[in-house]
Amino acid sequence: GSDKDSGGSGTSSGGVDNVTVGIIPIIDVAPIYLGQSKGFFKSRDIELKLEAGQGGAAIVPGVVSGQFQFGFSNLTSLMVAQTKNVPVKVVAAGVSSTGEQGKDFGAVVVKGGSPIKTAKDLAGKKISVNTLKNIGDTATRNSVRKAGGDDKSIDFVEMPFPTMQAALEGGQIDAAWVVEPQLSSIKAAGGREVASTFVDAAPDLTIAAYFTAQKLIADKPDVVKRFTEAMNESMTYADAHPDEVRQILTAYTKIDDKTRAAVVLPKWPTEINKASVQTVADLGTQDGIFASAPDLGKLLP
Amino acid sequence: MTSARRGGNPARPGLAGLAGLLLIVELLPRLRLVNDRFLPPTSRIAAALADEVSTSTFWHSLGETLYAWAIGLVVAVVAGVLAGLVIGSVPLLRALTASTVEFLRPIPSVALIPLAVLLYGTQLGSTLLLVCYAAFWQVLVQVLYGVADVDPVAEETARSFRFSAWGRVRHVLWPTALPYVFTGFRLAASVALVLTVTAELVIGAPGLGKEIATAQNSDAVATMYALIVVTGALGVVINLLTRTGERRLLAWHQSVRGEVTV
Amino acid sequence: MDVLKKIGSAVALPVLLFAGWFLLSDGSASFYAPPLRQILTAFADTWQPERLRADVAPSLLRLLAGFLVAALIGVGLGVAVGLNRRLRAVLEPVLEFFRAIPPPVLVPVIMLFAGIGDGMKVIVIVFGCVWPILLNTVEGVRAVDSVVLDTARAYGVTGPARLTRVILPSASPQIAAGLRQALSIAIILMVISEMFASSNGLGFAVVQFQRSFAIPEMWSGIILLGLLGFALSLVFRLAERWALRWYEGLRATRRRAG
Amino acid sequence: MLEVKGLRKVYSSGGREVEALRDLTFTVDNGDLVCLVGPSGCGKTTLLRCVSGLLMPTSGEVRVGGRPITGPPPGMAVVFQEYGRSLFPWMNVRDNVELPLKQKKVDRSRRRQLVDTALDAVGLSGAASAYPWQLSGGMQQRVAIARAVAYEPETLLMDEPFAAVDAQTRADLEDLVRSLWQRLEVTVLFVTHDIDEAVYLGRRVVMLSSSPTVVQDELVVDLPAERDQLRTRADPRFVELRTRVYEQIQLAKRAAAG
Amino acid sequence: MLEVKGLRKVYSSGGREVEALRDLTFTVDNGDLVCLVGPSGCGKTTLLRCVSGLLMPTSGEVRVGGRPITGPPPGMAVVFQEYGRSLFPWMNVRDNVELPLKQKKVDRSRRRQLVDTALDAVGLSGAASAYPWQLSGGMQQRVAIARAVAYEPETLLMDEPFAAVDAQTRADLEDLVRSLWQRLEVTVLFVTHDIDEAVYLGRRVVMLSSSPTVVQDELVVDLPAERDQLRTRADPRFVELRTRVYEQIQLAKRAAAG
Ligand SMILES: Nc1ncnc2c1ncn2[C@@H]1O[C@H](COP(=O)(O)OP(=O)(O)OP(=O)(O)O)[C@@H](O)[C@H]1O
Ligand SMILES: Nc1ncnc2c1ncn2[C@@H]1O[C@H](COP(=O)(O)OP(=O)(O)OP(=O)(O)O)[C@@H](O)[C@H]1O
Ligand SMILES: [Mg+2]
Ligand SMILES: [Mg+2]
Repeated sequence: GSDKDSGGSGTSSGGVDNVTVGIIPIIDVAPIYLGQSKGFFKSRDIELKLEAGQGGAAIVPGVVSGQFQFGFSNLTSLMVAQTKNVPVKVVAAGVSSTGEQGKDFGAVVVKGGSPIKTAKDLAGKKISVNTLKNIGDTATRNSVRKAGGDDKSIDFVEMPFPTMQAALEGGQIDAAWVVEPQLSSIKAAGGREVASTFVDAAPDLTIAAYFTAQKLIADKPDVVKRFTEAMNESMTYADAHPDEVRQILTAYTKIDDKTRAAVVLPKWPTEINKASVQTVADLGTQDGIFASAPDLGKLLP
Repeated sequence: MTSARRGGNPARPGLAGLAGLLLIVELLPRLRLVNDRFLPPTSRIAAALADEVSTSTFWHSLGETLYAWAIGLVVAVVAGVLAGLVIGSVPLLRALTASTVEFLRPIPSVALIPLAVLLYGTQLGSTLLLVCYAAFWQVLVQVLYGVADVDPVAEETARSFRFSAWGRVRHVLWPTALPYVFTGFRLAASVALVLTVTAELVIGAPGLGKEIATAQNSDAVATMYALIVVTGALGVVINLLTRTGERRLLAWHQSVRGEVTV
Repeated sequence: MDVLKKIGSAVALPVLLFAGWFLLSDGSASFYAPPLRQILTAFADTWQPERLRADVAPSLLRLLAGFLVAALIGVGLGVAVGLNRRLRAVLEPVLEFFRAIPPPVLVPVIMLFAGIGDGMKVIVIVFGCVWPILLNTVEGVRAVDSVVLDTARAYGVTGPARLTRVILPSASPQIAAGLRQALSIAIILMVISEMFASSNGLGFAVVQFQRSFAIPEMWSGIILLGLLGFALSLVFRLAERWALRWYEGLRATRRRAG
Repeated sequence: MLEVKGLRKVYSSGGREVEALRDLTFTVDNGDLVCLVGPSGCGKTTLLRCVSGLLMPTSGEVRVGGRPITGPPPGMAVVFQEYGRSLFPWMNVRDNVELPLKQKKVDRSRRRQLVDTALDAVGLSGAASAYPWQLSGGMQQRVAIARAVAYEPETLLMDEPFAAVDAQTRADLEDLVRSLWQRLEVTVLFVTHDIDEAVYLGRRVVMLSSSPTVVQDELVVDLPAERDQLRTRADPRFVELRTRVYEQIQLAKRAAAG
Repeated sequence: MLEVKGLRKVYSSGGREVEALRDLTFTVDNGDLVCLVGPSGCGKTTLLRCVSGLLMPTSGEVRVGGRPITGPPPGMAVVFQEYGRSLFPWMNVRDNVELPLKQKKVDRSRRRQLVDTALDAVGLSGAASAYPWQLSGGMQQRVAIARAVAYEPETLLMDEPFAAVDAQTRADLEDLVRSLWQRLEVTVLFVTHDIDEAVYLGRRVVMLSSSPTVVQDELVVDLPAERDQLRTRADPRFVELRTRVYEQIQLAKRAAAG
């Protein structure tokens, strides 16, 4: 049937709420798929529908306009939205870094033979990020600064994660800020990690979150509450069952078996580490990503 | 010069061309001219393709893509042809709309994505909006040029015999514009396909594009190429059908008859 | 007088549409569809000369480069394919194959061969906008009047002269149709190409506005794209008028009636 | 009645101004058959196009039945000088002839009969299913004539309609036009460059001067209504009249040269 | 020498087979002037196109200087029956006439002189800068003639070249062709449907039967080489010859009908 109507702000039908969630089909959202298959949502009378988009571009407008009830997005983008008074609010944590140097799911990598050894050497180099003026460049700047390098001289270029490996090997960029599964695959091809940027930024950095429109919180606080609970249960379960996470990836990605077994999985704590978010907010404000300092009180639950 | 129907099956040289392409793609990575992780050889793409076609997801996605494509194309072509004939045959309308058309046309459909999502979410509607928007202009512009190409003597003949407005459109304007309409159709058909896949890719509406996006995100290079090949193959098939229609309907036209006689 | 009338009819509809938009959107509370008043303010604030130089100039250069290369390839290949039946039979499926591939998915492949600089963007533009030129050239060349061709052959107008004096002029109205279509596609692809591996450009700016939720600015960018397209098509129209004055005259003489 | 009053036509296109007609005045009564002769380029086609309402004169006017015409009047058929281009290449011969009848809402069986008779009269029954571009020049011209004849017009305008046919066919067609004229009481305006033809065919001959064009002379052909290719042309009065026309045209030419 | 041997041409297009020429054999000596007459649709244009190497015969062959032709031989000029379509609408009159000379690598000053002379000879000096579509039918035809004349060909093929011009101009052009022929010793093959013209102009007249076409008769015009529009046409021998041609054509027609 037409989900456009039935999905309309969670209309009940027989006591069950239809909920559409806009997500990006990457490893980070494994818990919601897992939770869906485990029935964590159904048991809370939520009929979950997942819509996969290629990036944030479609998700935030979708949530604001009510096409999606919830969305998954990187917190930095949400903070940008907050500074522009986009009426969104976080309802659950999304994904966090592992907090282990060298064993995180995102990092800056270089080619095997590269003269770049440490984060300090990245100064003045060309580094790729998936989105300019976002978590990638601000976290990388932070790592370089911490290592004593000049972050102002870095030349960031934007390209999709999947093309970074080729660009790196072709010498078009000096270093790449990547996440899994590309991170594993670059390392497997001889690439070397020079900075665990999330770990450098803050311990247990919360990177992404699930969010909704403020209107939905006002209209259907109950649905939101149930969704948050289900989400939290899913993430707890995912954190505890990495093998099932690796298995569920086959359902919505095309990552091959070898990589699937090798990738570093992120952490899925249910708590948002507000301090870490504040750190990113400060870094971002310093680097000019936010026009004004984000008001986390308005954004976070 | 001599008879055109020499080589038996007319599709054969075309197949040779495609075979050449496949061979090049097989050889480039094999000869280490490009890294096979970025461009896998034909055989590996073929294997990935075989894997894909054995899944129901693939067929489902293909169906979704074709469905969105067909609807979007039909809407765009019908609207484009009608608008083109009307605007093209009424000089006043033409003068009034010219600037607006030129203003709206280069607005990239990708820039309309937020609008589309706002209106339709990630459903078919979003894809259709983008597809129709992009394909419509292709047809419209071709029809406008086609209508302008009417032979003045033919036009006068119709006027002198007092053809009704409809008669003039039906019997003079339309046949003259038809070759242009065909070009417009062929352009629109592939633009619609491109936009369908792109919309699915970017917005995440179900279909081949979404599969490509997933493959890309997953570093499944061979699968990605396999899916790209499917889109390309769709283009070839669509063109083949259009060409057949063209040969039927334009048998009288210089471009077609020139190849049969002489 | 005539000029005034022309200008009048050119601006009438746009003015009407903009007025309608202005009135309807005034007081709009939707975050993504702000009032036009706000968009226009954003337009004035955003597109200062400095910004124009930084973002619009590089975009324009890529656009022109891409368009010109596409025109050369499209017309060159189109003439060859249009004139040679066998070549057409061999190449057509391959060309149709590539035509159906969305440029965004090809960008990674193009990056492999062309890097991430302006070259890549120009190639993306070329790849997308060569098709209308190619197709129209092929059809235009195929449709050259047989008597014209016979005349050329009989008088020994062969080789390059046949091309430049007979085939191309005769097909030029249709080639112009293709070029015009390609122009707007080129603008679209300029935006798409700047979505990848870019750090400046009009497309980049629009995408950046969108990502940073600067919605009025984003709309102002879209309007600027429209204006740019309009200005370019105006230039194109003038060039076309001049180059095809014979054709315009041929058509116009008989239109004076009634 | 068809009145041409002070007709003037100046073409201006591409910076070139040509005064095709300076000042023409003459009338054609209902049911009259007037032949127009004049040197090449003197404006015969222009005049015909003004009379048919296809071209707006620069000044002066054309009246039919007392009312000035603004567009092609009903019940008029035109055979164009560019016969080849006036046939629709996308229709076969039969459809070309039949289409105006369809537009006139003639019913099917009558249509079929009219088309068959007309094609037969011009000797093309065998080519009904051929396309115009499969025909010889003369055959194409005869299709255009058949189309006008089948239409059963009240006013028939013909612009050098027999230019492309052989002598024998031409004679047959001349007789066809005369019999049509007598049978249906059509008003005929017939442009020709063949003086003999003008005198043989017409009830009146209007001679145009060369450019700038005025009516040089008019002449009533006082030959018996029943004409015959061999006898009429041998008639001394015929020879006398044709000599007179010839002289007038010579005079016109010399005036232009001098 | 130009030899036509057992020439046969069958058109087959769109399911329609027409045997335009059945079996033609005749020769034209170098420097000869041969007129071809025959009923409309009998295949004169087809024959001319085969002779010019523009059309491949179904069987039989055409030899020039002993060698079978496979394409248009050098030094040949053709005036097409579809004069209007054979002019390039994107070039003005002067350029249309000049282009073949450029192809022949005639140097600039000589070119200018040839073009001026030719345009003058056809009475179009004043229209050199006009485009073909700004000209009357007869003027267009004269441009096509001027183009052939300026080319100074060794072989001149003309397909009803005077169909659209008035009697006086026609007479002038006939004399132009004859003087050209005498001055340059061109080989001329001249298609006409005007019997008088064929006899006045030709040194030989070849008569074709109607479809299926063979050579019906041949005739040597034994009139003095110096011809004059008034005196020659009044010559009893002229009248005798034209009657003979007329009879043959009547015969051909009747054979076809019977
Ligand atoms: N479309 C046009 N633009 C400019 N000039 C034109 C146009 N049509 C005709 N003329 C000019 O007008 C004059 C008269 O042309 P018209 O065609 O009426 O002559 P005509 O008497 O029919 O000649 P012909 O017997 O050769 O057909 C010519 O000098 C011609 O060059
Ligand atoms: N392209 C073609 N396709 C099919 N049939 C054709 C084609 N061209 C000519 N014919 C046929 O061939 C025959 C001879 O045509 P052609 O043009 O040679 O005659 P013609 O002698 O030049 O006549 P005219 O004096 O009327 O110009 C005609 O019956 C015509 O229908
Ligand atoms: Mg005329
Ligand atoms: Mg002919």
